[in-house]
Amino acid sequence: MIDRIKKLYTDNKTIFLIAGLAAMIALPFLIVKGSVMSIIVKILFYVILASSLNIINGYSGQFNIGHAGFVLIGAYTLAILANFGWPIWVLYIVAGIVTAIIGFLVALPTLRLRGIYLALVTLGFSEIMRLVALNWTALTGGPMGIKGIPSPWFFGLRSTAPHNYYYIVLFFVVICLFTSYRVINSKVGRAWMSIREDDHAAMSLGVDIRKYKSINFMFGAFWAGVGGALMAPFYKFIDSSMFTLDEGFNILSMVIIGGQGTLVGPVVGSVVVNLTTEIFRFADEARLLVYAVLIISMMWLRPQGLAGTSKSVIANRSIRKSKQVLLSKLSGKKEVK
Amino acid sequence: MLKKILVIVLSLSLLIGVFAGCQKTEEAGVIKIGVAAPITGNYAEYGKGFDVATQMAVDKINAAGGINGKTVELVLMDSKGDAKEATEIARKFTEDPEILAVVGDFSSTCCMATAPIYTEAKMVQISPTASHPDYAGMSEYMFSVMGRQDAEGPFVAEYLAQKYVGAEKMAVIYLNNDWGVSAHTNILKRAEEIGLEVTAVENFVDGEKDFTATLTKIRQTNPDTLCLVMFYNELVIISKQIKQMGWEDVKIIALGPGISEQIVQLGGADVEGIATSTPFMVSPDNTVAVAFKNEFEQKAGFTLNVHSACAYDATNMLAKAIGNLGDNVTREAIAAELSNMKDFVGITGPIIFTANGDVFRKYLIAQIENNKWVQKTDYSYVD
Amino acid sequence: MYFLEQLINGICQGSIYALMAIGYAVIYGVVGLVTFTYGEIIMMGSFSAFYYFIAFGNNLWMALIAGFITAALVGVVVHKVCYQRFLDAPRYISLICTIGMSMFLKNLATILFGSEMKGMPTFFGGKFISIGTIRVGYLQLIIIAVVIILTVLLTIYLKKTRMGMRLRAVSQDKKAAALVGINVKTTTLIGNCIGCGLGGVAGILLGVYYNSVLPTMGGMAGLKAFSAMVLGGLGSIVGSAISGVIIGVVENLGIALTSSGLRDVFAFVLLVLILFIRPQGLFGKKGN
Amino acid sequence: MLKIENLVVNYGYISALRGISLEIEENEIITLIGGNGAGKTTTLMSISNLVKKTAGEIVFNGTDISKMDPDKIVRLGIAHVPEGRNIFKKLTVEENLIIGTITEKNLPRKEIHSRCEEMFTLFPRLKERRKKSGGSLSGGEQQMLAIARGMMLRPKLLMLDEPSLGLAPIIVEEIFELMNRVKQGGMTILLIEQNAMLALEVADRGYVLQNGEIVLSGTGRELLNNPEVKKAYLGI
Amino acid sequence: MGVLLESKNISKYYGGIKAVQNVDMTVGEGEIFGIIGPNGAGKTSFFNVCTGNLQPNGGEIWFDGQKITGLQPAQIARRGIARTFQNIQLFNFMTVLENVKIGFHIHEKTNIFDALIHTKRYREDERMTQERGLKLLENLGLSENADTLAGNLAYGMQRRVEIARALALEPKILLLDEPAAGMNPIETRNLSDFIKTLRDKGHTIIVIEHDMKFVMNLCDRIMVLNFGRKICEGVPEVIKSDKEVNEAYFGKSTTF
Repeated sequence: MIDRIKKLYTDNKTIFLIAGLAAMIALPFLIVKGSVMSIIVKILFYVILASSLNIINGYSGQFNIGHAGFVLIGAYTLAILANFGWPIWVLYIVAGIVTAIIGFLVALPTLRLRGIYLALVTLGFSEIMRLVALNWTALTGGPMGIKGIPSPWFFGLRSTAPHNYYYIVLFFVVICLFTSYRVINSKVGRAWMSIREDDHAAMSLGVDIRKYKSINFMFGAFWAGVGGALMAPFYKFIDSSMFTLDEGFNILSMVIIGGQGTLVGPVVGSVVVNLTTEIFRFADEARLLVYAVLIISMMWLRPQGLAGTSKSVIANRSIRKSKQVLLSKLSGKKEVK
Repeated sequence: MLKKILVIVLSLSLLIGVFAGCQKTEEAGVIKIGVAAPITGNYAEYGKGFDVATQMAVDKINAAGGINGKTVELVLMDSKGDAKEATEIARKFTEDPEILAVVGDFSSTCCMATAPIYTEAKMVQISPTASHPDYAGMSEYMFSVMGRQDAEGPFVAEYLAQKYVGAEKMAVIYLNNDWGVSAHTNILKRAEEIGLEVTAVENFVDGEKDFTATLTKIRQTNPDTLCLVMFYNELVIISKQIKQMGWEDVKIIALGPGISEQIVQLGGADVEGIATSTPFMVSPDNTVAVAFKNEFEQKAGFTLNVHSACAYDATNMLAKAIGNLGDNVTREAIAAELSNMKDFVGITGPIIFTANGDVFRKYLIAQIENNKWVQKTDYSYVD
Repeated sequence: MYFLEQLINGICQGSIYALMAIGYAVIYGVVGLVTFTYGEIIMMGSFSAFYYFIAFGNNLWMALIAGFITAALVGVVVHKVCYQRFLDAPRYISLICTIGMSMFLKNLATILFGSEMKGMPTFFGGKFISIGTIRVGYLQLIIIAVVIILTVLLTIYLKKTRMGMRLRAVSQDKKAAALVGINVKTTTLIGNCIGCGLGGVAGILLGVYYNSVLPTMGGMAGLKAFSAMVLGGLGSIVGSAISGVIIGVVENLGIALTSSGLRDVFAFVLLVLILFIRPQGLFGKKGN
Repeated sequence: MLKIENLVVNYGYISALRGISLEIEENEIITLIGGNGAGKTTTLMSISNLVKKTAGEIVFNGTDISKMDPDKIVRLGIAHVPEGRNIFKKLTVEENLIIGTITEKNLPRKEIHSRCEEMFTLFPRLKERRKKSGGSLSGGEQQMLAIARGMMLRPKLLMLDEPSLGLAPIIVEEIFELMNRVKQGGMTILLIEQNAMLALEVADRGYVLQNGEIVLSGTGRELLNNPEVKKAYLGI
Repeated sequence: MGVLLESKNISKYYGGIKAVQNVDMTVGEGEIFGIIGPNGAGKTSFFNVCTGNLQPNGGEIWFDGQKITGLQPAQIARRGIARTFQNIQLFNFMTVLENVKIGFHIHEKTNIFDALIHTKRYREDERMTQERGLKLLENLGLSENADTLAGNLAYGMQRRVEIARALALEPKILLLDEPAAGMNPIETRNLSDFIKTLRDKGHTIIVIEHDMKFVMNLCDRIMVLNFGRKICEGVPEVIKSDKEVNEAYFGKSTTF
């Protein structure tokens, strides 16, 4: 069924996109309740965060499990500078740039690493960031957090009401997806994907792996930073407990449940995950149990994610196997990897 | 086939969830109060306490005929200790016109993130435990029952440490969260004023278990008193590790855990002699408090702590304010009524809000003697 | 003297990390997948001992065995849910499964056992040995001894027994193992159970040493075990044990030099630095 | 003894075997020859059930083994010596040999030891390095070790995948002589070889594979003298 | 005929295995140079050393008058050495056209900002890769498969895509690792012809192969490796009659 929906979508892409955007713009007029709107705004935050993680994990095949660290940097950058009186609109971008620079610094050591080692470094980075935010009281307020983060003004409206802030986030969501789309359909995006598919082949074609991995990390970090920066004025208060490893795992689950390596995947993932946790609120204590079961059953039923290419994993597996056979056939001579 | 069934079951359960979420009970003559608490997540223990304590308060009120003939109903929502979820809950509460006020949340993080939303809706949020110094002052609708640390901190430094145990050189270990930071800052401030030497100040992140390095380090500075600003669990672990180190000549005082029974239960002989400040004491002659304590422990399955007692008081206070207003109950009016209430005495003692919305509390000193908390001073000790 | 004292503190704490890391190393070595459920296995082991003490009295040694068995049984469930199906699939799938499983176990424990901290009985009456002003508790010595004994036993088991040989074979080359007639499925299951059982034992010692059992106790413990295992060179048992001790020592010396709130910062900075300098871990061989 | 019928194997969209059938009699040496990618290795992997079969049946001594677990197949007495260097690199040479007998549960230590000694007489080079780790051996030694490991089981059917790979001619000759001796001991051998001349010389019968199909079959002599084989396969 | 690629005394070891030992080789401009040898002779290892995928334990590689040992594979590729892989390393989840477009990577000047705002440079690059990519596919008879996922193609087709991808680099020298493996005789003959046309267009080509017939018909000069050592080098006729080669390749007892 999902595949049929996908086909319908690809066949009428433009219509769907325009209709979808129109619906998104009209949404606040249809929904009266601020609480529902607030959940929608949260979903949009996660669309940005999951998409940015997808850029790193899904398109260049690196494995970042400490995404919360980047989100933290974005949120704190905005919160700190906003208290110095910088305009919020500018800060959204500044926060993104600062995070991208940190992303570059993280990418530096990780360029040499793969797989599990890379994952561990990002995990360590995320925890270091959280602990620094907790301990560097002079800058971050330490455990007191930063409160009273000002909200941007927007056509004369105080924008942190969910109905208004929605448009700001939606704007960035559209920009995020649009820029991701453009980059992915260019030399840069192709280079990322070539690294994901087979880095040795990519190297032999002159793709500078280090350069493109760094760009990839920076691009992903940029949007994670923007996402974090968007959250700060909406919640008006941030402290380090909002950016734990679990938060990073949460974003990761969204990407994978939605489908890695597709633009729609993270969008679907964040919608599904956030709605599920919301819907199962009545389950009280067992709420997270339900969420856990959802994650595991997704991996059993549709490991490629809801929006992932059908059979891709299975195909991937058999292609990998055939490669293994060939590799083992040649393993006497060939030890490139 | 299995796959299909699973898909169907999953989507059905999703659907049921949607409808269950939409269901609403419309009953006349009901007063609704929201409760936001971390039922899951790392603070689930305290959220559970909130749940039981608030429900006990409401059951009692309803058994006594409700508020002006109307029964009270609680709407409990799980914030997971997550500011994002807390704001969503706040929006849900403020949008439901039947909900008059909210008891919650546990952590200052959640309370402070939700404060603007409640303020906008002119709705009272009365937090049993939030002790961030800025929280209650955020608006006239924010109240905290726990009491601000700028009262307890100085009390601990001046009366508990200097006067009661006779400390001359003190070291401080505090839990690195908003509460711990403000509590220990106030201790340090007063200690400097009264000339109590502080030899070392160390902190730790929530969940820490191994304090040997910290203690070894502090011991180097030769304090005669160790002031522990933390909750019961770390307090017990630290006292055990102190004994294990063979560090006998140090007096331990505590701020934060109050007279938690858990300390005695878990600590055994190792916590003997620990002195603490507490706003209240369940003394055997206070029958109301004793009955409450027994009932709570029976319902919750764990011993009463200060946080749950505060949640109980917060609920009762709210109910009293609503009762006082009679038929003119509005959200806005509740805030004014609470600020003006001067005669409330709860389990945790008399509660009178300051202009800020905090409580100025008076403190007692209790000490563990023969595996029991014993009240050592009364409220007049300060004078 | 002070330095020495802190060093001993570090070794004591590090020995618990070491024990946790050994279990993780066995799991990673044999199954070949990263797990984030390990912390919850540790927690389960700890709880099993807590209830064992209530039901059958305070016998630490029997509790260790009971904890091993319980944790191994939980390991079977984890294996069936998170690994078995995904041995050939891309790694991230089982990783996400273990994240889900961790969430599941943690919340299940909260519902079943309650979220408040529980205490453990005291063993060896708090006796200690004094070396100058330094005191080393019997319990600490026992923990260090248990770590050493288990490391040795495990090494012997892997080196000398047929099952051990199977485990080593599977951890090196699953295909070749199948070719010599080893049932890879069963062997990975057994390996996972042994690793989880060791995790359970570590959990009990952790609970007894710090006198506390909590549903959330697994989180940081699992991370430290994971870190020590990677530092030790992915699946190397002795390497993991040594790395565990190193992490403990670095943390404690770090606290001695700066502030105690920065403990985990030291652990993770050490990790990132070492991986930067030696991408294959402290004791890993290049090209693995 | 072993019968393969209409075996089809696809790797994703690539078909590796397009329906091959062959038969092996007791105490024969059978060889499969063919170029790279012709499907020789895949055939062996299918017998050991290490690849997923799309269709086809494999019967060994009357038992259908096409869906059996790989370890059970080994237990039936089919030893597979993979090509390349599929030995356990971190185990010592001796351990590598011992692990070859792992399916025989109650084999006495003495018996294992004597079989090891037997292998060391066959491959004296391994004896010198018995305590060394498998990874430290040279390519040829690793190949010998893999063969020895397969023979430790005393299998009914020994499948050798390119045993001459990377070996010096003298050792290759030794191995082929060895095969004859083993055959006289009652073992059946299925041999995959690129060195077609050599393989066909020792083989009783042979099959020529091309692009996943059997294009020719016959006795070793016949194939050796078949001009088609020479032309198509040997490229002369 | 100038020397294009030269290896001096190259050695490569893996642990105890000496994969390549002291190999010298010179390849002139415009040649088709063959490297043959039995399985495990060290051909691919030698190849990987030439392209920077492996670092040698000893010796130097010179290309176009410059030393290239120690350079990264990407840098070597940029200097004009393109290669294919023995086991076909295509980007399986990308379409054939995308595969070839990545081949044009070093000729594209787009950076991330060009991609974001679709500058002239981006549009030109996209047009260039699209046009030239399609043309290249047409040349290799792959036009129909432009939008197929590379992983879904048949074996022979995948080989061709890989060669197309390597050609997109417009390399000075093309290294083909067993290009004919898995091809049927007709495909092989076509491939052989195709490689010759490439040579006629001025490409220098090195081919690894153990299909003797293929190599003998195709190559101008041949080097034979066995046990990592060079045992013979020369024109096909020399190779054919060399005794050591025959022994290495067909076993001691056989002759042609």
